Amino acid sequence: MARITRSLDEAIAPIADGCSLAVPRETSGAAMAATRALIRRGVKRLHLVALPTSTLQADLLIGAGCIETLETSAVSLGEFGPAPRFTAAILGGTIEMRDATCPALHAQFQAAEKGVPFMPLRGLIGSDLLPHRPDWKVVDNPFGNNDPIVLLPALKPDVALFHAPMADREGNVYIGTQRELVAMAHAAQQTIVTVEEIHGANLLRDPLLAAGTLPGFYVEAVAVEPRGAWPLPLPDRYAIDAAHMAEYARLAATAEGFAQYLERYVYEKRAA
Amino acid sequence: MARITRSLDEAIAPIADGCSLAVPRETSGAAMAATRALIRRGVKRLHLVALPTSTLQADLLIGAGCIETLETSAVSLGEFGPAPRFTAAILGGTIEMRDATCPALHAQFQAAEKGVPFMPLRGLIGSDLLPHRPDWKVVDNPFGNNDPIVLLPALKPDVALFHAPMADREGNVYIGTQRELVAMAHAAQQTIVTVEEIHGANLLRDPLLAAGTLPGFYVEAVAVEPRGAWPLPLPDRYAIDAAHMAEYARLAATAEGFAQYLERYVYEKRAA
Amino acid sequence: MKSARPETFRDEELLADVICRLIGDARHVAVGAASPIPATAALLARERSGGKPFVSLLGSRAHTFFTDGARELFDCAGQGRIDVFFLSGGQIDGEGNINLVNVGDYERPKVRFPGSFGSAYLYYVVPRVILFRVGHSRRTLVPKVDFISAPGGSPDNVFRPGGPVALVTDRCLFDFDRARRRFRLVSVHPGHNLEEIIENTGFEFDRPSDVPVTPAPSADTLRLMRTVVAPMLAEVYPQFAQSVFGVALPLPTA
Amino acid sequence: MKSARPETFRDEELLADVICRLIGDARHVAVGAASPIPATAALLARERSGGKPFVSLLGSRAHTFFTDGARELFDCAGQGRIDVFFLSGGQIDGEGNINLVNVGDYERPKVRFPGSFGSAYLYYVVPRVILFRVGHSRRTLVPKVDFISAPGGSPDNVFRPGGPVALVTDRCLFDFDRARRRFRLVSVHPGHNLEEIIENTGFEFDRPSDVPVTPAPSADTLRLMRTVVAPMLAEVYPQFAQSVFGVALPLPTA
Repeated sequence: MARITRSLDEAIAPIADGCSLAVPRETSGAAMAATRALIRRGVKRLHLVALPTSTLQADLLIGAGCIETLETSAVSLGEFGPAPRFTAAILGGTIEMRDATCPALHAQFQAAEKGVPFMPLRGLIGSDLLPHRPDWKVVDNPFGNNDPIVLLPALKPDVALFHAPMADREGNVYIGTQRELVAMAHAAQQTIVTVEEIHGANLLRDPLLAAGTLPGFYVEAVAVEPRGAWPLPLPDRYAIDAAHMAEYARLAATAEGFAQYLERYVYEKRAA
Repeated sequence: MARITRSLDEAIAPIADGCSLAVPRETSGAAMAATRALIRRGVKRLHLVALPTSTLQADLLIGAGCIETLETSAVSLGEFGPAPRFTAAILGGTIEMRDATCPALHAQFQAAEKGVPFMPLRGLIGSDLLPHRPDWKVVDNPFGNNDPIVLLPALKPDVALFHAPMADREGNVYIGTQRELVAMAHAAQQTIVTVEEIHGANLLRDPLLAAGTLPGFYVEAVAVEPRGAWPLPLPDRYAIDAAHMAEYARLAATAEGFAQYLERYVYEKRAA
Repeated sequence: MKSARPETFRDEELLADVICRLIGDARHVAVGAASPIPATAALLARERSGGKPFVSLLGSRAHTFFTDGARELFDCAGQGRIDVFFLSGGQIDGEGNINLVNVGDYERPKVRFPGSFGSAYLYYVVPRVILFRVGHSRRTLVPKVDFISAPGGSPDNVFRPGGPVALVTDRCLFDFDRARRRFRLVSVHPGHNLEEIIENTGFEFDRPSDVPVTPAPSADTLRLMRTVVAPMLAEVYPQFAQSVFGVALPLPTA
Repeated sequence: MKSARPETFRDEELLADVICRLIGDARHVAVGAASPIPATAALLARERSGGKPFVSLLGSRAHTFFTDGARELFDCAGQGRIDVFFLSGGQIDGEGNINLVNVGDYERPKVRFPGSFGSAYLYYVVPRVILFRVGHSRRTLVPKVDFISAPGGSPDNVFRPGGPVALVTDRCLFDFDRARRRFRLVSVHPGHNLEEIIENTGFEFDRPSDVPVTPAPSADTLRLMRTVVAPMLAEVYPQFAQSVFGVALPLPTA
């Protein structure tokens, strides 16, 4: 089934108000150009699931008022400090937070990937995460003896969104060693990908490339966005834009500064 | 931690009498040279786990009297007919059979990979496999309502053994898209690999190769055995030796013919 | 009884054509191990419709998109992303139960088959499973299988989006009524007849008052199969491609 | 109070050296997010012993062997193949409980931290978890955490091969008695003293009658850290590598 790339705005069209949207950690390829396009479009009430953590991407979407529920294990700006809009939203009670822990999110996506209703996970018992997650259950391990274990429900997002180095015209996407993106796409109803560039030949026909390729079968749309992860890094392609991140951290510390940031870098469509 | 390759007999030394040994399906890289070496060494009472099926490899080991327990979803010679020594052993009651179904074995290895005691799986209920597998349990899905589901225990073999196109001197092994080999190595206590050749540079340093590489961290030993999957195929390298398979099917139809086969192709160390 | 049929196509070609029509407008057809005729049908369906459906042949490198190892077939089915799959059985009974394990008692079998493969899962989760069995006889199509690798139906409270839709044999085509768990004769292949079907089928089945003959494959279908599909089959089924379509065996070295 | 310490090394260098000694002869040390000083220590441990242990730095491409995506760290720990890991907390209490979530009530917090990361799993399954916290004060080292991201100990029937072995702060080193769930002061860093530790620690702890001073890093260790380890850190911790070791910031384009 031949597939064609779309414009960025066409590609992100399935990300509807109120949908659940899965995004990866900063170092696996965050679709930041797409994120800015979503903010410009004014998407609302997203249930954002960051697998397993997020940085600028979640903070921007929160600050721009796009998020109703946030499900992840941590949000910060890493070396650039706390995530200011995330912190403000939690303290202000303006988003619903579902605190998780990294391997729990991985297990929940894997449950959806396997078509099973839940996945067990060690740990967690005695953590205060548990009483705040009524969707997580403690059972007695049927293979043990007085051995409590947590069961986590499958997590099947409406849309998965990430940025990758390249795709081909069949929609096959090269993800390299970022294999949680495969689990994410398998788990999601639809997967939308932005890429640096189109690879001229079919990625699956080259055995070396195939080993790092998510098949186009799982991909709804691809949009070409060079430097589409900017200012975040893309593995093996470019590093984080530290100066920009420092500027963001400084501006986003206040609501006014954040509004300035949006004006300058999101609504004006300015990018590196 | 620098690693060195070993001779075939040194590499397979950890496969002790009575141990549980995991091997892959025919099309993912069966370590047939190593299998012949095990037979020559006279390994006994193996608990062979074929993920998820086997052909010549299981049939040879059964015929040579190396197997006490066989755990897999199917054994045949594919286009070359039934697996004669497997069939004879089952009808003669000389091996213990644990009949499985392919996704159950995958799930059991994944449970070991994740360090969880069990994994749920759909299907199975109403199959006669279930009453013959007391180690598989049916529970009521805690997230459902009157919704029975099977739980499968983690399967953690003593040794995983397979053949791959190449490894480097750090023990990193290129497995390409045969990713169940990764789950197998993660699940096993030790992993032993035979390869066609040694790749001169570190596989993990090349991002394209890294995407299809099992890290040497998980690998106990590597032995170089060119055409080490013969007469079975190796993906992207060589096809099955159909003439040899037909000869095997013919000879192995009787105990006497099988003994001739062993004499000619295993004890004489003759290979293509 | 085959003399009444014109010798312009082979049995395998007719069966692949029948299966191809059953595939219909699926998005994704997967074919498991040891299934050369279903593989022919799936590739034919893809060629007939210009690249739809996606086809995944187990054991193929060229005709599959899977890159996540041997488990992706099952994960993909669990996600509801496989529409059509094929299963067979050493025995198949009138309720659609299939037996890939043994004849006789499990502990002391009289005959042993290879094993259940993925049937005990895929039969439950793939919406449209096409059963396929050559050697249509009272030995293979039995009143009740000796071992249920996978049942033809399940109680209402068992998660089961999938199951059998049809049974294709070398003599005829049945479809399957899931609610009643019963086969119904749809058509008899050219050169065969109803009496022969009744005589050689170990289970009861429904049938229309007038049983049609299975249509022969068209010239165009035969051309596609022989010239386009056959060479593709040789990768996974070299013996079959050679004996049915005369494709030369591949060399053991690539 | 830092004037008593010779200015031949930086705080970060001392702490990395302390942690490096705690790592001991592990086979595999993994370092999570936002942990530049533990990362320095792990790389230092590897350099000191000629390539042992394996080191996995989260977020690094060069200093990790993981090829199975973001979940491999956790799977690897679940397999029992990670010997040492590092955790911190917005608050840490005297029972080894860590809080990475909030101060105050969860529903109406006064302070929000980033979140629990992988702590609610790794603290249970990694045999030797080293707690690390700069900003040693009664605000960070508290009698009881407001939110338990991960507990310092668990009941006997809870699967828990792992847990805390030590707490390294910018003032001192504690070890942890798992049976008693209690910290014990091991040494006070150069330039600090026992009275200051007591005054700035919100929980009770054991201590020897005579508290030693933490040994300063050797000249060889400092050389290794500055010349070999520091450039490696810049990939994941460019700001840290620049501010502590003067490594130039990488350009945003590769």
